[in-house]
Amino acid sequence: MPIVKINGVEIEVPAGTNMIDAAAKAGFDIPHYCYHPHLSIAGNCRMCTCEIEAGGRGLEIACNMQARDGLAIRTDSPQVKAVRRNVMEFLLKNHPLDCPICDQSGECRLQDYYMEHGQYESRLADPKVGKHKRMDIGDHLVLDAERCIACSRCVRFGDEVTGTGELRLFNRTDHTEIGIFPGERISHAYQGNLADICPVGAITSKDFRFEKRVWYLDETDSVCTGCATGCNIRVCHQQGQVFRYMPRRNDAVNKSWMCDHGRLGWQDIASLRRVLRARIDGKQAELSEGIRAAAAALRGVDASSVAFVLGTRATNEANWALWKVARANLPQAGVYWCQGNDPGAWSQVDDLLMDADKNPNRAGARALADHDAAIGDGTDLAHAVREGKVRMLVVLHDDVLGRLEDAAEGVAVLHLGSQRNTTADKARIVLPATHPTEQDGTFTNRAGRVQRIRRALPAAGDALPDWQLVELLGAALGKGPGARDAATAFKLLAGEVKAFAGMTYKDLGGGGLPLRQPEPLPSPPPAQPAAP
Amino acid sequence: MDIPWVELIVALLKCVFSLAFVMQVVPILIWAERKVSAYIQDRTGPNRAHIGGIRAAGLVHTLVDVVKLIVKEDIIPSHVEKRYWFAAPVVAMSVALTTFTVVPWGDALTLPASVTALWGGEGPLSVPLQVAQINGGMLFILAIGSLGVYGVMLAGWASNNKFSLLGGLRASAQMVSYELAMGLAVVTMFMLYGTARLDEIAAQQAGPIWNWGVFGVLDNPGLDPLVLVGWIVGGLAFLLFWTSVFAETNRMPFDLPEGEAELVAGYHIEYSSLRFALFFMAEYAHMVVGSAVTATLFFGGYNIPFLDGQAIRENTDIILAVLGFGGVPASIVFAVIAWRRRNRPFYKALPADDIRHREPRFWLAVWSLSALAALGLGVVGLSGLVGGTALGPELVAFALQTGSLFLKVLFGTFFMIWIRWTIPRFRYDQLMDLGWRTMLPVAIGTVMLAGVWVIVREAVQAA
Amino acid sequence: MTVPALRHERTFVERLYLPEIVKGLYITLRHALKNLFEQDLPTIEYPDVRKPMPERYKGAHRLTTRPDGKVKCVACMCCAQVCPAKCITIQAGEDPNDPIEKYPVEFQIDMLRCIYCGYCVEACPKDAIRMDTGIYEINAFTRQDMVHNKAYMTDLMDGHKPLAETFYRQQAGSAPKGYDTDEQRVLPVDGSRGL
Amino acid sequence: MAAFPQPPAQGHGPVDWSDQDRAEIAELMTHYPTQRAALLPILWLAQRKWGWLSFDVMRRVAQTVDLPPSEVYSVATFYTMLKKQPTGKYLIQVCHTLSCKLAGADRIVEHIKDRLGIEEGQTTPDGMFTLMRVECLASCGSAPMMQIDDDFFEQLTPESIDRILDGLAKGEPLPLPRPEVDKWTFQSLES
Repeated sequence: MPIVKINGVEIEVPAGTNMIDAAAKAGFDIPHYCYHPHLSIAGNCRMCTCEIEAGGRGLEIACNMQARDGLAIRTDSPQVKAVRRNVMEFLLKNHPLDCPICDQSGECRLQDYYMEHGQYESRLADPKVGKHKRMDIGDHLVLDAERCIACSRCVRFGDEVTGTGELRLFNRTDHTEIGIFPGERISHAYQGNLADICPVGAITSKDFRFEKRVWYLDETDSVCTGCATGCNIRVCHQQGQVFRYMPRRNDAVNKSWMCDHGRLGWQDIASLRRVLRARIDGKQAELSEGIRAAAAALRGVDASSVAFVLGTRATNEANWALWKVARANLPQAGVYWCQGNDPGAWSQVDDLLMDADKNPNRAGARALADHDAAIGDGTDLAHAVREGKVRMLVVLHDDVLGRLEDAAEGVAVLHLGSQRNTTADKARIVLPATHPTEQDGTFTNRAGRVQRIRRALPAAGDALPDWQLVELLGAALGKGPGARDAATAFKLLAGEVKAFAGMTYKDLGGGGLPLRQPEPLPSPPPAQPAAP
Repeated sequence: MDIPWVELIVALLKCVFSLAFVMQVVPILIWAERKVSAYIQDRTGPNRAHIGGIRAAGLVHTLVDVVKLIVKEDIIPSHVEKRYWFAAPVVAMSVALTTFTVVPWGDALTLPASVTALWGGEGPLSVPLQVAQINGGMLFILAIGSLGVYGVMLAGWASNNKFSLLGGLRASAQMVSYELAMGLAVVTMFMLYGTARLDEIAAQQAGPIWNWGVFGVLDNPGLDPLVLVGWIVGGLAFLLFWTSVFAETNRMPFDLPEGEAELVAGYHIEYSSLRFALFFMAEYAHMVVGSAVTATLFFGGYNIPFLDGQAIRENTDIILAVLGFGGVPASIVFAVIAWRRRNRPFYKALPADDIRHREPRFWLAVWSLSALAALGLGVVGLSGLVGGTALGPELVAFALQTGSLFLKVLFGTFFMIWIRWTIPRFRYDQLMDLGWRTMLPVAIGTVMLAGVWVIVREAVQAA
Repeated sequence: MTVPALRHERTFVERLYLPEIVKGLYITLRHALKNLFEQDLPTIEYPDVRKPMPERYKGAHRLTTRPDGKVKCVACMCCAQVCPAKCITIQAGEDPNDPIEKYPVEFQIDMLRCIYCGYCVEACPKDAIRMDTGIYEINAFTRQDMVHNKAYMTDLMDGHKPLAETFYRQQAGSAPKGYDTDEQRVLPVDGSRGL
Repeated sequence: MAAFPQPPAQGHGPVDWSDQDRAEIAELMTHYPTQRAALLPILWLAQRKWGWLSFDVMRRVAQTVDLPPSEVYSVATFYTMLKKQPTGKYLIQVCHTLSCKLAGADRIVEHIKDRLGIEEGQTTPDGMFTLMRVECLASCGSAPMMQIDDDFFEQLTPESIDRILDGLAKGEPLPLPRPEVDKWTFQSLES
């Protein structure tokens, strides 16, 4: 691997590494607008200009420079700074000063770099060139062409990621203007990314428009639960309220993108379909009463007629805990995992990110089933129910009844979940669980990658994290799995189940780890062509 | 005086008069306290409340205060010792009022036969202007005055509150301590006057100003060194007595029983509404009585200097004329001042329809009427109509002498107020130190000096 | 470091105490008599007479408006951000008919929390909030009423002149310096919430 | 929220190539390695066929070369010779860059404006002439000059302009471009 020298610091990087990335690895931040790690190099903003000390000469843009042996650059020389100042002056020449109403302010590269490298005195004598403002260009996007600095990131995104190519730069020179062909609209399912990659406030999101200044937002790393892909996200929230999801870079999963469906997933958190209180026979009850009633109900029936159903929407910790509870307290009871798909309103599928399987943890539940051969799958459960062997179902975050329909008539159901569905509505006892943004845990995505979710919000209502609810149920039955917190639960799980062997939350870090015995799931249904 | 019911009615009238004398001064004092303190501190003092636009320099506030104190909620805390707690303000107030009974406010009023004949009396009737003519009048004051400590103690103890208890303790210790010096100062004056009857003491001070007790009650002025000794004796006795009066009335700088800084409000912290008002008034009543006694002992009582009762009765008409014609220009000056005040920036700042614009006109009218009244008085004096009658000179003498005492009382109370806003509060140990280690020895010395001086004076006079 | 307290050694006359009392009495009496006869007190008889406020006095906040009557504020939250008392709450909204697309749907200042530091005025990029009303009588019977809202703070502005100025001119004939006083306006002075 | 400006009402409506055009396009495509590269000549072809490039035309071109219409629009707006608005029968483009400016381009423009009674960028009411002031047309040696449609008219004087425009107004064909002065000797060719 070549060794490059950045500001005198030597660092070894893979051949062909972009120098902006190499510098970042060495701890130097090279300002840039048009460069994006997951888009092609355009090299038109000139902001990343660096001085070459060895292995070349003069000033060159870092984004188009590849690491090679003997290359030495300097990112902080007076010349470089002068270039940056001049570049900023040109970029800002026609940029409107509407930061007070611009949603980007606070996370705007223009603002950041201006404060760092800007020339603070305006030399502008002529009026600024006016362009189109506030254009409705898509279902989720607003375009303000005046704010554009023509970095062409969005153009490249349209060309290279979605392949739709709606956005272009029109006209010439200082009249260059970003836009779409008149009469067209952006309609693909990845619009939010355009707002994300826009380094300035030219493209902003309608859903987040004017909702909050970004500097008020706290950010918690998590994983999207919209489908089995498990895109890495940042939950942006303030005072217990989520304002947006943002994709988080994970080259192994979602690069820097996420779909609009997942992006708007936060709207479910406060929706009316949440389960907030325990219910016993349709009556609201205290959570502790609910747990006692659940334990009493489980003890009151023949253990062999009880079926525990691991959830594909529950965390690995909770599934493991439920399995442990079943095995420890009711050894004769059956344990199943359901492959049922609960697509919900959004059934769109493509070969980019959106998976046909809308459950975030199917692979995790399956990993448990692989560990314990006694865990039956959905077909086994359906058989058992139809044969009348099952008198009581314990369901974790799953809509079993919605799939079994009439077959489960007369089966008492104990439902642990966060959202109301057919099962929750028909269940005898419902215990409230938290939304994924309200708890710690792990999900395993379709490729078998174990990724962490983190608690961003306080639990709504009486809800408890999945694993804790199961833990309390186990304690009420006599023996719980014995986890103090999600981290302990995961540690115990990792110590027991081979697929997770040796993993800890610390190891998972931000990017997650693949299961130890990677067994890719059968590929999803044939992908539909990308939206035109 | 041989008709019992006449005697009864006269006694009753005198009681009412003495009560009224004290009680009517109290609101004035409350007002004066506020106004004087304000002026001393470069403030304006009360000036907001008004009746029909007339604010009367804040006097209306006192009235409003009375109404407020009467209609306020009377809070009786659950933890108080109710019997004594109820009794305390009554004790405080009644003690203050009782002591005034022995203070004379004029020499005897002689009702002529023509008047007594109305109810079938025989001959002229001499009415001493004093509720109770007690032989040991001054001793009565000392006796009753020391009962005042019960009011404070009862309030402090019965309130069941550490602050009030401390206040009551302080009050009792302080009163007991200062009573010693006060008693000795009074003893000095007894030796000078040779009597404890206050009416006699007052009568002895008639005539020229140097007959006043503060000058050692001396009839023959001159450059006799003995006179100077008399001044020293009288002056020292006055200082001791006056300081003790401050302590007895719990006034600054001896108001440690209240001590806002450390005791919140001291012994009356738990009282509200009318009960608090009783304590409040008792303090001012004490001031009035203290001033009246001081005036009687040291400043000629009801006597007008150089104008004893006999002289007033003989020159009634002249006095009336001088008063009347002297009052006319004074009233006119006040009227002019009142009228000029309408140009003050304050009135300019008021909206045109503010009723307070009436004020200058009101005072102009008042002072104009006062000038007319004074003119009338002067004319009456000139006409000689009053002096010629039997009752006229008696009433004029009564009015002038009572007014004289009233003025002396007012000055005394003003002085107390003045002191209050000048001198800071003592520390408690300083208070005790002053009482026991300074005032008591000085008082004993004064008594001894007075004894020597009385003997020497008699010897000199005999020679 | 210890500094010994300077103690004044009392002279004999001072230790007699009485002469010092007389001195004190003289001083207080001098004040009392001077004030009684001259009536030239520094006290301002407040509700009737008002002191003209300095031009830069930080009074109640007002929201300035554009010529078309809309508030200048664009809900950028700079004031809310800089406010050390965190008393400003703004809810932003979009005005589809205005080229300045963002505006405050509601703008509230909790005057009970406000410490009148004026940072909001300094921070405002649009000159939308000012504290130049000179109004210092900020009071109400309920906590809710102490929260000034957008409508209230906009009404404090009349034309381009703070109401306070006319108020003071009418009250005391003394408008704060710097305001032009040509125009006569009649305002109700009934102690209502208006001022 | 203001919508993106819709296509102007003025346009061509649905348009399509004739068979001859298709053949020409097919032939053009063979000149280039990618369809995208053939965009410029096809746009040129379209402008010749329909007079100017309306959004309808551009959409048709986009379909032809299989590109997003936005890219066609992007290219069309880059080149000033591609007309995005309808013009009169004759498009008069007067150069006003340095040489022409020094040689009196302003006077030329003023003269044309007076004569035709239009401002720059406008079309005469009879639809005959559109006047534009443009940047350098690369004929500095024969300044001042103008271009009518694709032809240069150089070393202009008000008289020569009058002559040219009179002829055009009468319906005569566009005269051959003919310099008034010999390019090398600077002598009048009239004489």
